[in-house]
Parts: sequence; structure tokens; C-alpha cells
Amino acid sequence: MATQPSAPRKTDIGPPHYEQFLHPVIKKNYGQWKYHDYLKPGVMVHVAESGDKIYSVRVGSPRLISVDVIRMFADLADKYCDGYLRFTSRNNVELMTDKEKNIDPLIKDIQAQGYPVGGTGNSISNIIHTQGWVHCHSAATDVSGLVKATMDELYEYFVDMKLPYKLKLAAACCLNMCGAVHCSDIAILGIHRRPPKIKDEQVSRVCEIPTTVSSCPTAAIRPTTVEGKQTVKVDDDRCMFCANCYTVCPAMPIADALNDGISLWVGGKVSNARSEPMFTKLAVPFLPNNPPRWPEVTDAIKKIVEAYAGDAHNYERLGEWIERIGWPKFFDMTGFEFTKYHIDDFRHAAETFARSAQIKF
Amino acid sequence: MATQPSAPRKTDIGPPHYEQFLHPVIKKNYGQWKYHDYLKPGVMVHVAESGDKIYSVRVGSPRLISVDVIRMFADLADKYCDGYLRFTSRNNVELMTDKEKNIDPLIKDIQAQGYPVGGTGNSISNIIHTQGWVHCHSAATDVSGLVKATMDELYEYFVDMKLPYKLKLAAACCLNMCGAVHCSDIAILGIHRRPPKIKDEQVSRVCEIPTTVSSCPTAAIRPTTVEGKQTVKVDDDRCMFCANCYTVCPAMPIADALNDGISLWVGGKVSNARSEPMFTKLAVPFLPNNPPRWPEVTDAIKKIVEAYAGDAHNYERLGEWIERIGWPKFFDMTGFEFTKYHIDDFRHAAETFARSAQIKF
Amino acid sequence: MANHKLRKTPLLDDLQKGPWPSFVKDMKQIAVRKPMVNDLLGQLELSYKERVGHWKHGGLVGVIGYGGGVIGRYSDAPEQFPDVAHFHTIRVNQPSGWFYTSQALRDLCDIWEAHGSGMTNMHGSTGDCVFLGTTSEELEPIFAKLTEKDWDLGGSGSDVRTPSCCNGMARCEYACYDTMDVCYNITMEYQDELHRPAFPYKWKFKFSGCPNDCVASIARSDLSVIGTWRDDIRIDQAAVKAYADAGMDIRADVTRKCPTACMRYDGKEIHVNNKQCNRCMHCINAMPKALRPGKDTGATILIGGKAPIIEGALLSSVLVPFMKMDKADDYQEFKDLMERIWDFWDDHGVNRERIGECIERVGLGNFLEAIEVDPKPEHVKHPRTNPYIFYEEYFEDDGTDA
Amino acid sequence: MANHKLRKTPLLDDLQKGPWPSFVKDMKQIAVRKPMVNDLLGQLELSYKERVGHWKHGGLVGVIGYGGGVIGRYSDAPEQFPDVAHFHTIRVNQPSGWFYTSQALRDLCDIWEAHGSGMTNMHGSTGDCVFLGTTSEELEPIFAKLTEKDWDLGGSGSDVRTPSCCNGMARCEYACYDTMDVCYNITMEYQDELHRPAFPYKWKFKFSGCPNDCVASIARSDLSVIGTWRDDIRIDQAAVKAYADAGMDIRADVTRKCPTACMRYDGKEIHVNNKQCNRCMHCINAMPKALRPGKDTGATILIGGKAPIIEGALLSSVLVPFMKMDKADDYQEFKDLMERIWDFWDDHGVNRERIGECIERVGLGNFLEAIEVDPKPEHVKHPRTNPYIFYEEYFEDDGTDA
Ligand code: SRM
Ligand code: SRM
Ligand code: SRM
Ligand code: SRM
Ligand code: SF4
Ligand code: SF4
Ligand code: SF4
Ligand code: SF4
Ligand code: SF4
Ligand code: SF4
Ligand code: SF4
Ligand code: SF4
Repeated sequence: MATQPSAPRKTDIGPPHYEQFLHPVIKKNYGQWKYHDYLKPGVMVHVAESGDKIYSVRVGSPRLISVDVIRMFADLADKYCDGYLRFTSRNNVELMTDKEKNIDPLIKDIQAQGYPVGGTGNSISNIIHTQGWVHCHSAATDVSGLVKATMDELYEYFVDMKLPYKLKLAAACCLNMCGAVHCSDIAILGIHRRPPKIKDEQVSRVCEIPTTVSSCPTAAIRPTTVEGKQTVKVDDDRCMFCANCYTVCPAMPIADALNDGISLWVGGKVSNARSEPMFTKLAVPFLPNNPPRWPEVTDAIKKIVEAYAGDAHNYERLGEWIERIGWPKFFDMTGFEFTKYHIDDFRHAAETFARSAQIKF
Repeated sequence: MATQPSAPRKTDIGPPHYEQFLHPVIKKNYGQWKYHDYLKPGVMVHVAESGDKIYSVRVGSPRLISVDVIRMFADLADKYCDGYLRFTSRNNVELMTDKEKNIDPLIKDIQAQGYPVGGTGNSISNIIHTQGWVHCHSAATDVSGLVKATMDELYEYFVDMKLPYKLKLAAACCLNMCGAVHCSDIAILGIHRRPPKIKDEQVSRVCEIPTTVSSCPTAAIRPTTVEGKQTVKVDDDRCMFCANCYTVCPAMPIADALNDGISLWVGGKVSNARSEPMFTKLAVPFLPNNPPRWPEVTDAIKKIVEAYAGDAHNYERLGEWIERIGWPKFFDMTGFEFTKYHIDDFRHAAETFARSAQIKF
Repeated sequence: MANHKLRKTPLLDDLQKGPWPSFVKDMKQIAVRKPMVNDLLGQLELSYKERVGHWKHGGLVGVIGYGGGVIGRYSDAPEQFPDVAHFHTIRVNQPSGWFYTSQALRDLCDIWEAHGSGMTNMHGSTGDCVFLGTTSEELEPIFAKLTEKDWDLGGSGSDVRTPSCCNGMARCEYACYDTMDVCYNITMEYQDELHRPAFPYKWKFKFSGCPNDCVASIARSDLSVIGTWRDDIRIDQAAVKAYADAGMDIRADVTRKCPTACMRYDGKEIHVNNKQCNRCMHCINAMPKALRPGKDTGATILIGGKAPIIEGALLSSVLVPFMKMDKADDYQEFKDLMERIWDFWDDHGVNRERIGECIERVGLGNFLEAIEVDPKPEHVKHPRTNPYIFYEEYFEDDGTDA
Repeated sequence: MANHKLRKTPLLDDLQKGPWPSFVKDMKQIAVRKPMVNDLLGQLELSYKERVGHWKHGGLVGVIGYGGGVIGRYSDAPEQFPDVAHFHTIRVNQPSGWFYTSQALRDLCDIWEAHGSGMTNMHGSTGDCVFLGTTSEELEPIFAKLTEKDWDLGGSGSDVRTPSCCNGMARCEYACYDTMDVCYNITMEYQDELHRPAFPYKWKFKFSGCPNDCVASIARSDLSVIGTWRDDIRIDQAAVKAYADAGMDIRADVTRKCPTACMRYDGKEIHVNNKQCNRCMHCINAMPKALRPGKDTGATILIGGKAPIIEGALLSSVLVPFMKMDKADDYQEFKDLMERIWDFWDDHGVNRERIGECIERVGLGNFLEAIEVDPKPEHVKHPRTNPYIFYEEYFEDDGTDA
């Protein structure tokens, strides 16, 4: 259902060319950078072969921001950065200037607006996250709120660089994992725990039954007829609440106030540094959905962060640390219970069983 | 079809108790050994807390031996070892004595009989193997011959301890892998490469059709009718020649003179030392079945052994060495071609894809 | 100023407290002039109270001629929250590396102030600048104003999704190819594929300048391009000494953490066995002033990364160990490869199956054969361990090939 | 002496040459008095010529009251090789650790000389002493003579297979429990299960005294028992010094090869962080005079190892991280565990499915629950990475458990 056209119409023009958005010092030294250094938390300098320098001040952002906030950053860019700024792949804002003397006043102004400077080096940077109850129909929780609650608790780690190494968090509101949840140091994941409730009257009208049936990874869905209407039924025992059926068939809502909640995952990474990229692994299978502050979730995350902070080596990502000390030790140190849910039972489960006599006592 | 009983009948008595077979020095120091040392290739001494010593002389054996050979060993045991001897988990013979002075004469007598002393420490010990054409209906090749041909070529590595570390070989005559082929440093595996030829007249008589159908890991077998008789048919494209159908249904012979042959595998191990136990990986998908000496096979094995001998570190098993240098280098050094057959395409194939940007150039 | 009644949001109000910037505070401010945001807050408060979302499954909405770029969204309680009865998002294709001028941002803000809620995501997980919340009527006017200012929409649905890249050569000394240029070039090349969904499922490109992979391309894109080099790590031994003098424990923090054990520090200098180095970046990361990637740079191309639905998450796997990313040649080698891959996908893909799953189903060996890439040991962690080989040929009894 | 014509075997004859002892030479010698071996050579020569085997699928043969221990075998060319028309093998249960006296071996040889081909495998891959080639008529007489001399048959078919073990405490300083005694005890305990197949498929036990696993138990047994210890590695620092003095590069060969990096050599002494040590054995193997396992010894119990057919090979996986193997208690803890496992297998196993495959199908978590073993992080390499969790309980709308 598209709306009225306006004339004359330009299409397929793509994004503006990036060059016009580059600070002159960046444009001049493009591809000619030599090294970088941290001046303090949130402040980096990049030095070019030419000797030129560009200073970047990184600012934490909730990502869900209004035009007012964007304009505020635009004003700061005008005042200190010749009108140039950028966002990072973690949704932080970076204000860049070639004038070292601008740094401190800029930081002051930023902080006065209630925004924190940090997120560089051995810190917890911004949390990658997704829509939650703010915009998505699939959400099992609200990640904007979870992120706010969590970052309030972890604030000290954002504005300082006191961790053994960088710690990357992500949050996603359902198993689709639009955030980088499957490969983060710590991941917060909204989950469903109850099979979809089927609106039998609607199924045949709004869904393609064969597509719906085949959407289920565990073949839990079968076609059926209820009161003369074609619909589907779910074998509860085979359902693991992935919601893929709901994605293709709106008549199978799965969100459920009593049963939705949060799971926590740890030890993933993306970079190729030292160890290969790895997936996150289950740490806590279920915590209650407890807005507005999700205290059970933030408590558990703090336990993980503190165990890591106290025990990891320099340059050791969370997953690398756990691999060194061993998973039994991790569960010991955090006090999390190890349950049968931690043991994989999906497709390649058997690849995760411990198949050696190498055991720590 | 059992034969006539003889009376009176003893059953379920189990094997004789091991204690009666232990040399007095072993019995005395049972569980009280302190350390061991190698005196020369094939000769170990174990020293007990008590200071007692037992010397073991290890003798290579083809495993397929007649009562004459066994009696010959029994004679040697009587002459030098107070009548005690044992076999190892790799089918070598071990003659044990508490008299150091017996060692050299014993070795002389063994060698005079045409048997080699060696297989200890950093050597190639005996090849674990199976029945082959000597006794098994499933065999794609003859492992007794293959082992003889291979050990003739690798003899120097048995009677000496000049390798970087121990190198364990195994051979099996079909995918059932009665030898330790799936976890050896180097493995020789007899393979079929042609779908079973179905004896339609026999199937319904000698096979259970549902069992036969369900025996196929790739669901290549379907029931059918030929000239009014119930039988099965195989979808050639789905067959990967595992012979599991033949194991349950004799009317589906799979051995085929033109297509059977040998594949070579590398880099497995069983021990937990340093690295976890690992499976062997495909090195050469197909070499011809070329009795009596299988020169293509022994050549390829020598290439592997020599590359390993020249490049591995001390205490580095073949698989550990390859993991260090990388598979590309292994294929480089041996000159083996890397083909699509090397890339897994069975159940958990995707777990073996290279999923990082860590690459050696 | 507001002629609408501001919603009471006791639960959300708690999130106005605390040191981290508050989206609630921000929204409350803008809600004063934006009824849409006011109702959004109201509905969100309801979700916080009931612990369940209140959006309906999205419908198909969009701008004329495009199949993607807009996500339709409707409230399931429109009587209660009429101003978010329709609440669609618009994905605006961000510039390479998320660089902006203040002016460009103001242009975007003005458009959104005029035609939408005024709330955004800067940025969406895929990389777009996301305009959060408008009605169907506003879509064409927004699109007209965006294109007038040289902006275009990003992807959604079964199409090329908005490509993204790290800041690369713009501000990073590690960049092994020009991520921002490739990202721009590829985005322009595939405008049709981006705007008009015709694939079996979504297709994501992400470009990282080095193996640190700062856009998480290996985890979150179907086609990941990660910079690397083939020659030797450049070493400035004087700078090594400076690190040592400054108190760095080079053995503990650098050489002993090298995953291939190919580095040695002799107390004075660092030595690297470059044949053994796997370009992990660790040593360079730890000593950026002393160590640098080599000069024969390019990229590793990987394929198939994705989130868990349906068969479990996949990291991208190596497709081309090394490709020069040749600007002079307009990245033709890369585009030719894409052509062959998409041809294959056209033929073999099934609906809602990502390319990574498709390759898994068809077999990596068969896939490589089809797209004319030679199988290499670099494609696998290790060769197969199971003996279930589908040999493609056998001899008939008369000796001919079957 | 022979009144049969000796077969010509030109291809096999080539295998009489070369330094490794020749099975052909041996067989040729015995063929002079054993027509069976003469025909075996003839048929084998034919196989070498035609490159294909000549045995038929085995039939069911055995001794009265036993379901296993004999493998039936028939030639597919009995007219050509009448003396191997029947050529069954007999599996004789070897003694623990394959220790013998010369007298015991002679007894076995005499029986086999009288009633079979005289050829053997010393030993079969499972561990049996294998008598290779006899006819159905000879089975009972052989069995009678074997039992008279205190020997019994081993397993075959869907039963407990002949357990085997490393020489352990008999001649190895590393043994952490008494492998030979446990192997004997378990073999005696399960005589019925060994001789009368009643399981869904075969069941193999193997016992290794330490993580070196000299009987390859982790790869080749359904139930692998591998010795280990819980306390600290014993260190004799004087012996460490002796190794150093003798020229050993302790850092290169020992401490740097420690997989957990929990060892340090300070130039004089070795220090181990025992909490971090994973009992891999490497350092002990490298310096047997200086390092020894601790004194609080026992075993790790692992389950599910097997060859590839059908779902791919499996290594055994951890079932009980540490169990005291308590002789005084007649290994009751171990036997109780076996009881629970076999009960489970009875209920859930399917025909020709090994326990490792069964666990994979049912789920390790469910299996552990059924056999009353608490799930522990030691059971897995790492917790699950996919989010597909079968939560077993949810609340109904009225708040009750469903
Ligand atoms: C700005 C940004 C790229 C961009 O185009 O936006 C960026 C910039 C830099 N990254 Fe990054 N990385 C950025 C996201 C990432 C990501 C993606 C992510 O966070 O989701 C990764 C992969 C994450 C992972 O592995 O899970 C990433 C993995 C790295 C690493 C490797 C860390 C490791 O595992 O060892 C380095 C090396 C280092 O830190 O020394 C690195 C290093 C750097 C350097 C030092 C590169 C340079 O010389 O300029 C930059 C400053 C790092 C810092 O924050 O202290 N960057 N970096 C991203 C900032 C995000 C933020 O706001 O916090
Ligand atoms: C006699 C035997 C056990 C038996 O009861 O029969 C045995 C005996 C010893 N083994 Fe073993 N191993 C024996 C088969 C094995 C096997 C199984 C096999 O070969 O199929 C393995 C696992 C193989 C694998 O990992 O693939 C095995 C892995 C080891 C290891 C670990 C090697 C490593 O990976 O680092 C050691 C440690 C060492 O060599 O220092 C070891 C060490 C030893 C020691 C030194 C133990 C001791 O202190 O007495 C013995 C002499 C070793 C030698 O041959 O130099 N034994 N050893 C087996 C001799 C087989 C043969 O005739 O060659
Ligand atoms: C807006 C955004 C989240 C955000 O808050 O940033 C998003 C939102 C949605 N994603 Fe996503 N995805 C977004 C980035 C991602 C990413 C990350 C990325 O692209 O780097 C992923 C993981 C990477 C991947 O593609 O595998 C991702 C994996 C999914 C999936 C699972 C796909 C899979 O193959 O596993 C779905 C389900 C589907 O496609 O049916 C999905 C589906 C959706 C839908 C369309 C909901 C649905 O069930 O149809 C969401 C619409 C929400 C809404 O109302 O706006 N979204 N989605 C991201 C796009 C913004 C942008 O354009 O910049
Ligand atoms: C004799 C022996 C090989 C040898 O030369 O040593 C042997 C011979 C046969 N094995 Fe085996 N297996 C022998 C040890 C093994 C081992 C090794 C072990 O036990 O440590 C294995 C691998 C470990 C395992 O069990 O997984 C082994 C895995 C198989 C398999 C595959 C089972 C699987 O689950 O993958 C089969 C097929 C079957 O059972 O249908 C098999 C089947 C057979 C059959 C019965 C053939 C068949 O298709 O029915 C063979 C009879 C040959 C014959 O004519 O005598 N044999 N078999 C070994 C037994 C001797 C003994 O009692 O000491
Ligand atoms: S993670 Fe799920 S709920 Fe959250 S935005 Fe993505 S699809 Fe929607
Ligand atoms: S939620 Fe997932 S597992 Fe459950 S029925 Fe739907 S598709 Fe199947
Ligand atoms: S490996 Fe195959 S052919 Fe060889 S003995 Fe075992 S079952 Fe028979
Ligand atoms: S050989 Fe294996 S794959 Fe082929 S039909 Fe028989 S069981 Fe199936
Ligand atoms: S991926 Fe590499 S080149 Fe790109 S920003 Fe990160 S460190 Fe720099
Ligand atoms: S880049 Fe990585 S592998 Fe290469 S030398 Fe540096 S630390 Fe070692
Ligand atoms: S497994 Fe251990 S205890 Fe047994 S023989 Fe081997 S090294 Fe000795
Ligand atoms: S046993 Fe292995 S893990 Fe333990 S200290 Fe020795 S080498 Fe290290």
C-alpha cells in the first residue's frame, strides 16, 4: 500500500558520497595514518605519516535519540570540529578535531548535556541493541530499557579504561538476534518460553499454511482443521519457542507476559585477534522480565563483569578468559547454576560434549 | 546352528585370573612402579619403589601368526623370562625379564628368528589392523598385505627412535573401521566407490526389507518390486558407499574389483597429552588397490612420514604438527592434491568450514 | 505548546534517573510537541506494566517503485494510542563509515521533524539511519525530500541490505583496503538489488579493513570482506625498544599471546616468522607504534554469516583467501564473483534460506565448483573426518566411466 | 608330510621378502601340514589377483548356550577351495593386560592345532585372542577343551564385548587405578551379558590407567574408564635438576608445551598451578623421573565412543569427571552406574544404535537426568551456543505450571 507520488522523482541515487563528510585533515591523510594512542578514556589521537593529528572524542549514546539530540551533537561539531562528526559501529558519537586544545572544552560541553565520554580501549563500550517494545512486534522484552538499566550499573566501566581488556555487550529482544548477540562478550537475549497460541479463525486467512508448517526447525507444526477451518497445531513438546512460525504467520503470537524473560550469554567475540571468532554460550537460561530496571539481569551481568575484571589477564577477552580457567570455574565464580538447559540438544549438539579426559579438579 | 554338546559342560567362567601370568618381580611390585627409561630401541626398564627392575623387550609381530610362531615366543620366554610374556595393545610381543644380562642374547635370538626389536619411544610401532581378504566378507582390500608392504618400507622407523615423536599407524579394510583408523596419526582405509549391486532374487529371502531401507545413512534405499519380487533399489547419487546396507543385507554386495581402493587419513590421536584426542582427516581420497605391494600407498605414506620427520618439533604428534603449520602447508609439503572430496559434506560438515580470517600466506 | 495530554509513565520515569543518558527523558521532551511520541510512551508504559509488546505484525508499506526500505508497523491498541496506530520506520542509507557534516544531519532532522515522530535510531543494527515512526501518507513526501537532499532508502526484505563498513582508511592505520570506497561503490552498483527484493532471502554485505573486524562482518553478513596482507609485518625496532623502556612486558603481553607462536622477543628486538603468522592482528594491536600490517594488502572474502534462525547461527567461512581490492579496476574481480554467486543462488536457493544455509545444504565443495572457485585447504578448518565421500565416478565392469 | 598339493601363490610370494616378519612365510610353513591354511592361501592369492574378497556374509554359528564368541564365515568359491568352505573364527577372552605364561600359550596352541587352522590373531582389535578358521563341527570340542583349561569365549553380536585394559599397575608407574583388576572384575560380573546378546547393539568397555589412554578407550569403547588424579602432581626437584643437567630444554619440551600454561620453570625448579592443570600427562610423560601423578587417584568415566557407522565416529564424552575405583567395595559405584545406564538403554535404545548415538538422539541432558547424574560444566566443551532451549515448564495464564 504505497502513497501518492510526488514529482519529479529521483530514485536509486544511493547514499551521498562519503568524501564530502570527511574533516579536511582526514581527507588529506586518508589511507596515510601511522598509529593511534589514547590520551584518556574516550579520547584518541590518530597520527598520520605527514605528522598531522586528528583527535577523536567518543560519546555514549542511547541510540534511540530524537532529532533534538542529533541537533545538539551537530551544534557541538560546529563549535569544536569544523562541523564534522561521525557515529561508530556501536552507535557512539565521535567528535573529531585537529585541535588538541578543543578537547577539554568539548568534553565539558558534552558532559554538561548529560552525555558521557568514554568507551575506548579497555572499557565497556555502548551496548549494541535492537527495537524491543519500542517498535518490534516480535520482542520478548524492551532492550532500550534493559540497556539503560545495564549501562547505569556499568557506567564506571564506560568512562574508565580499567578492565583487563575490552568488553563488548549486546542485547536483542528475540531469537532473531538483530543485535550481535550471538558473538558478544556478554549478551542479553529476550526469550519466549511458551508455544504460540494459535488463532484458528485467522490462520487460513492471513497465513500460508505450507510455509508455516515448514518454518518450524523442529517440525512441531502440523496442518489441522478446527471447526471446519484449515489451521495448524503445534506439538508443545517439540516447540523450543524460536518464534519463526510467528514471523511467517501473524496468527501464531508467541509473546506471553507470564513466560517471556531474559537469558544471558557469554564469551563470544568477532575479532580475529589471538583466538578465532566465537559464538556466545549460555550462562543463565532464564531471568524474569522485570521492568523498568531488570535488577536480576543487571545483578547477574555485574557478577560476570566483576569476575572477569578480577581474574582475567591483559588482552584477554571474556571468552578467552573462560577458556583458560575452564567453564566449571566460571560457574563456580559467578555462582550461576549449571543445568540441563546449558547442554546443547539441537542439531550439532554432540559436537559440544566434552570428549577428552582433560579435566581440571 | 550349534554343534553337539560335550559333557560335563563349564560355562561363564571368564578368562583366567591375570595374577597367575605375572612375572614374580611384577607381582611383587604391582602398583609400586616409580619410573621407566629406554635402554635402546625396543628395550625399556621399569624401576620400582623397591629398587627392583623389570626389563621389557618389545618385538614386532604381524599379528596374523600361527601356533608355530606363538610357540617360538613361548620358547624364548622360557629361555630368558622365566616363562612370562605379554602382548601389547598394538599386537607387539613383550618379553620381560629381571636380568639385564639376558637382554642382548634374547635380542639376538629374536632377530635370528626374523623378528625385529623396536617400536618403543619415538618410533613407528606396529600397525593396528584388521581382517582384510583373509577373513572378512566386508573387506575392500587386504590389510595383512598392506601392513607387511608398509612396514617393510617403514622398517627403519620401527627399529630406531629417530622420529620427532611417536607415530601411530592403523589400517582397516572397510568403513566399519575395526582398526583405530578414525584416531591415528596415519590411517590406511579400504574403501568402496560403487553403489551396491542388488541381487533382486535374493533380497526378500535373506534380508529384512525395512531394516535394509533404514540402514542407509543418506536414505538412498527404497523398497521396490522387480519381476513381482519385493526388493530394494538404490539412488546412486545419494550413495556414499558406506556398505551399511550390505552389513544388514547380504544380497547387496558392494565390493568391486574395479572401483575399490585405498584412502589415506592423517592427524588423529587418542592420548590426552597436550591436545585433546582428535579424529584423523582425509589426506588422499583414492589410491588404487594394487597388491601385493600397493606402491602408490606406501609412497604416499613415506611422503607423510618424511615431511613430519623433517619438520615437526619434539613431542609433536603428526596432527599437532599439521595444526601448527596449517593444512595448506601440509598439502604443499606432501604434494597431495586438495580436492572437493576433502571438504566435508556429511551431517556436521559446516562445523569444519574455516570460519575466521586467520590465514597464513 | 502541546494540545495533547501528556501520558503518565511512572514505570518509565524510573529510567530518567541514573548516569547513562536516558531515552525516556529525551522522548518525554519531544513528546511535548509530538503526539506520536506521547502515545509511543503511553504504549511503552503499558508494555512495561503488562510485560508484553503491543505492536502488530508489520504489513507491506513502501514508496513507489521500491520493495524495501520501510517497515510497516501498527499498534494492537489503536483506540488507546491513536497516534501510533500507524508507526512505520524508514531506513535511510547511511554514508560510508557513518561520517556526516552537521549540515547533513540537520537536513535529515528537518525532514523527520516535518513528517515523522522525530525519533530515530542512529543507527540501526544493519547500519541504516533509522527514522522511527510515521504514517503511510508521509512516505512519499519524505522520500521526495530525502532524494532532493541526495539521500536514498536502505534495504529491507529479500534484497541486498544496506552495506556498511568500518571507518577504514579515513581514520585507521590498520586498513588494508579502502572499505569506505568499496562500500560506496558496491552500494551504487547494486541499487536495483537493494531497492527491489528479488532474492530468496536477505543479503548483507559488510566491509572491515582488517581482521579486527570492527563492523562484525564475519558474524553479521552474508558476504564479509575483511582486510589482510600477504607480505611481512612491518617492524620499527626503535619503537619496540620504546615500548620496552616504557615498561611494557613484551613477552607476556605480545609474543606469548601470539596464537601461532611465530614471534620471538630477544630482549631487544622482535622477530616474526611471517610464513607462520596468521594475520590475527594481536601483536599489531598491542604495539601500534612499532608494528604494522605489510604493504601487499587486500582482503579475505568470506561467505554465509548470520544469526541463529533457522539452523543455528553461522560465522562466515573463507571463500577467497586473498583478493586485491582493485579500485583502478572498479573492483571488477569482486563483482564478477558476486555475479557467479547470485547466479548460483538464483538456481539453488530456497525461500527464506540464507546463502550460508544454502551452501551447507548443497555442500561447500559443490558450491565452489558451481561458482568456479578452486577448492583449497584454506576453505576448511581441516579436511573431512568422516569417510562418507560421494565419489562422483566409478568404472563400469567394462572399464568405462559411469 | 602333506598329502595335499601346495597352492601356487606368485603374488603373495612377493610378501615373503622384506625385513618385516612375513605372515605369508608363516602361513606357507603351516600350510604344509594344514590343508585349511593351504586353501586360505589359495583363496587369498585369488583375491590378490582379482582385487576382490571371496568370503560370504557370515552365518549364525556358535556354541551351545552362548549367543556370541564365534564369527561364521564361508567361502564364496567352495569348489575351488573346499578346505575353507567353512572358516569360522573363535574369540577367546584374553587375560587382563594380555599377560601369559608360556604354558598357557602352549595350551591354547595345542587346542587350536588339534581343532582349527592353527592360524591366529594375537590379538583382535577388541582384545580377544582370535582363533582364525575352523568348521562348525569343531566348535563344541574346542569349547570343551578351552573351558577345561580355564579359558572362555569373548563377545560378539549385540552384547558386552570382551573388555580390555592397559597393563596398568602391572608395569606402568602412571596407573591411577588398577585397570587389570577392574577389567577382570567387570568381565566376571557381566558374563551373562557377554555371552548372551540382549542389547540393542554392541557394548565395549576399555580401561586405561591414565590419560595417555594406551588402549584407545576414548576412541573405541562405549564405556571408557581413564585413570586420573585430583590432588597435585608430585615433583622431585632433584630429578628436575638432573634432567636439566643432562641437557634437557625444559622450557621448550615441557613447560611451553603444557596446554593450560600452568607450569613454570624458573631455571631451577618446576612450579605447577594444579588448579589449572587439566591432567593431560604431557609433563609427566616428558620427565617420568621427576614428575608423577598425585596420590588421590581414580578415574574419569566417559561414554559413547565408536567408529563411524552410522552417524559418524564419536569419541567418548565425559560422564563422571571423577570416580574412585574402589576395590574394597567391589567397584559397586561403577556397577550401580552401569545398571542405571543399561536400564535407560533398554528403554530408549533402538536396534543397531550405539549408546553414543542414542544419547545424541535423546539429548545428553535428558540422558543424565534419566540415569541420575547431575549435569555439570565438565560434561561439555562449552554450554550451548544456540538459543533453542526446550524449557520444560511454563505458566498457564492463571499462573499455574503447565
Ligand atoms: C570506531 C570503531 C570502528 C567504526 O568504524 O565505527 C572502532 C575503532 C577502533 N577499533 Fe575496533 N572499532 C569499533 C568496533 C569494533 C568491533 C565491533 C563491535 O564492537 O561490535 C570490534 C569486534 C568486536 C569483537 O571482537 O567482538 C572491534 C575490534 C577491535 C579490536 C580487536 C579486539 C580484540 O579482540 O583483541 C581492536 C584492537 C585493539 O583494541 O587494540 C580494535 C581497534 C580499534 C582501533 C584502535 C583501530 C584504530 O587504530 O583506529 C579503533 C579505536 C578502538 C577503541 O574503541 O578503543 N577494534 N572494534 C568501532 C567503535 C565502536 C564503539 O563505539 O565502541
Ligand atoms: C605397552 C602399551 C600398553 C599395553 O598395555 O599394551 C603402552 C605402554 C606405554 N605407553 Fe602407551 N602403550 C601402548 C599403547 C599406547 C596407545 C594405543 C595405541 O597405540 O593404539 C596410546 C594412544 C595412542 C594415541 O594417542 O594415538 C599410547 C599413548 C601413550 C602416550 C601418549 C603419547 C602422546 O600423545 O603424547 C605415552 C607417553 C609417552 O610416550 O611418553 C605413553 C607411554 C607409555 C609408557 C611409557 C608408559 C610407561 O611408563 O610404561 C609405556 C611404554 C611406551 C612406549 O611404547 O615407548 N603411551 N600408548 C602399548 C604399546 C603398544 C605398542 O606395542 O606399541
Ligand atoms: C531495525 C533492526 C534492529 C535495530 O533495532 O537495529 C532490525 C529489525 C527487525 N529485524 Fe532484524 N533488524 C536489524 C538488523 C538485523 C541484524 C544485524 C545486521 O544486519 O547486522 C540481524 C543479524 C544478522 C543477520 O542478518 O543474520 C538481523 C536478524 C534478523 C532476523 C534473523 C535472520 C536470520 O537469518 O537468522 C530476522 C527474521 C527474519 O528475517 O524473518 C529479522 C527480522 C527483523 C524484523 C523485520 C522483524 C520480523 O520478524 O520481521 C524487525 C523489524 C523491527 C521493526 O519494527 O523495525 N532480523 N536483523 C535492524 C535493521 C536496522 C537497519 O537497517 O540498520
Ligand atoms: C575381528 C575384528 C577385526 C580384527 O581383525 O581384529 C573385527 C571384525 C569384524 N567386525 Fe569389527 N572387529 C573387531 C573390532 C572392532 C573394533 C575395535 C575395537 O573393538 O576396539 C571396532 C571399532 C570400535 C567400535 O566398536 O566402534 C569395530 C567396528 C565394527 C563395526 C562398526 C560399528 C560401529 O558402530 O560403527 C562393525 C559393523 C557392525 O557391527 O555391523 C563391525 C563388524 C565386524 C564384522 C563382524 C563384520 C560385519 O560386517 O559383520 C567383522 C568380522 C570379521 C571376521 O570375519 O572375523 N566392526 N570392530 C575385531 C574383533 C576382534 C576381537 O574380538 O578382538
Ligand atoms: S531482535 Fe527480534 S524483537 Fe528485536 S528487533 Fe529484531 S526481530 Fe524485532
Ligand atoms: S516457536 Fe519455533 S519451535 Fe515452536 S512451533 Fe514455532 S517455529 Fe516451531
Ligand atoms: S574393517 Fe571392515 S572389512 Fe575389515 S574386519 Fe572390520 S568389518 Fe571386516
Ligand atoms: S552403501 Fe551406504 S549409502 Fe550406499 S546405499 Fe548402502 S547404506 Fe546407503
Ligand atoms: S576493522 Fe581494522 S581497519 Fe577497520 S576500523 Fe577496525 S581496526 Fe581499523
Ligand atoms: S599478527 Fe598474530 S599471528 Fe601474526 S605475528 Fe602477530 S600475534 Fe602472531
Ligand atoms: S594408559 Fe597410562 S597407566 Fe596405562 S599403560 Fe598407558 S601410560 Fe601406563
Ligand atoms: S599434566 Fe599437562 S596440563 Fe598438567 S601441568 Fe603437566 S603439561 Fe600442564
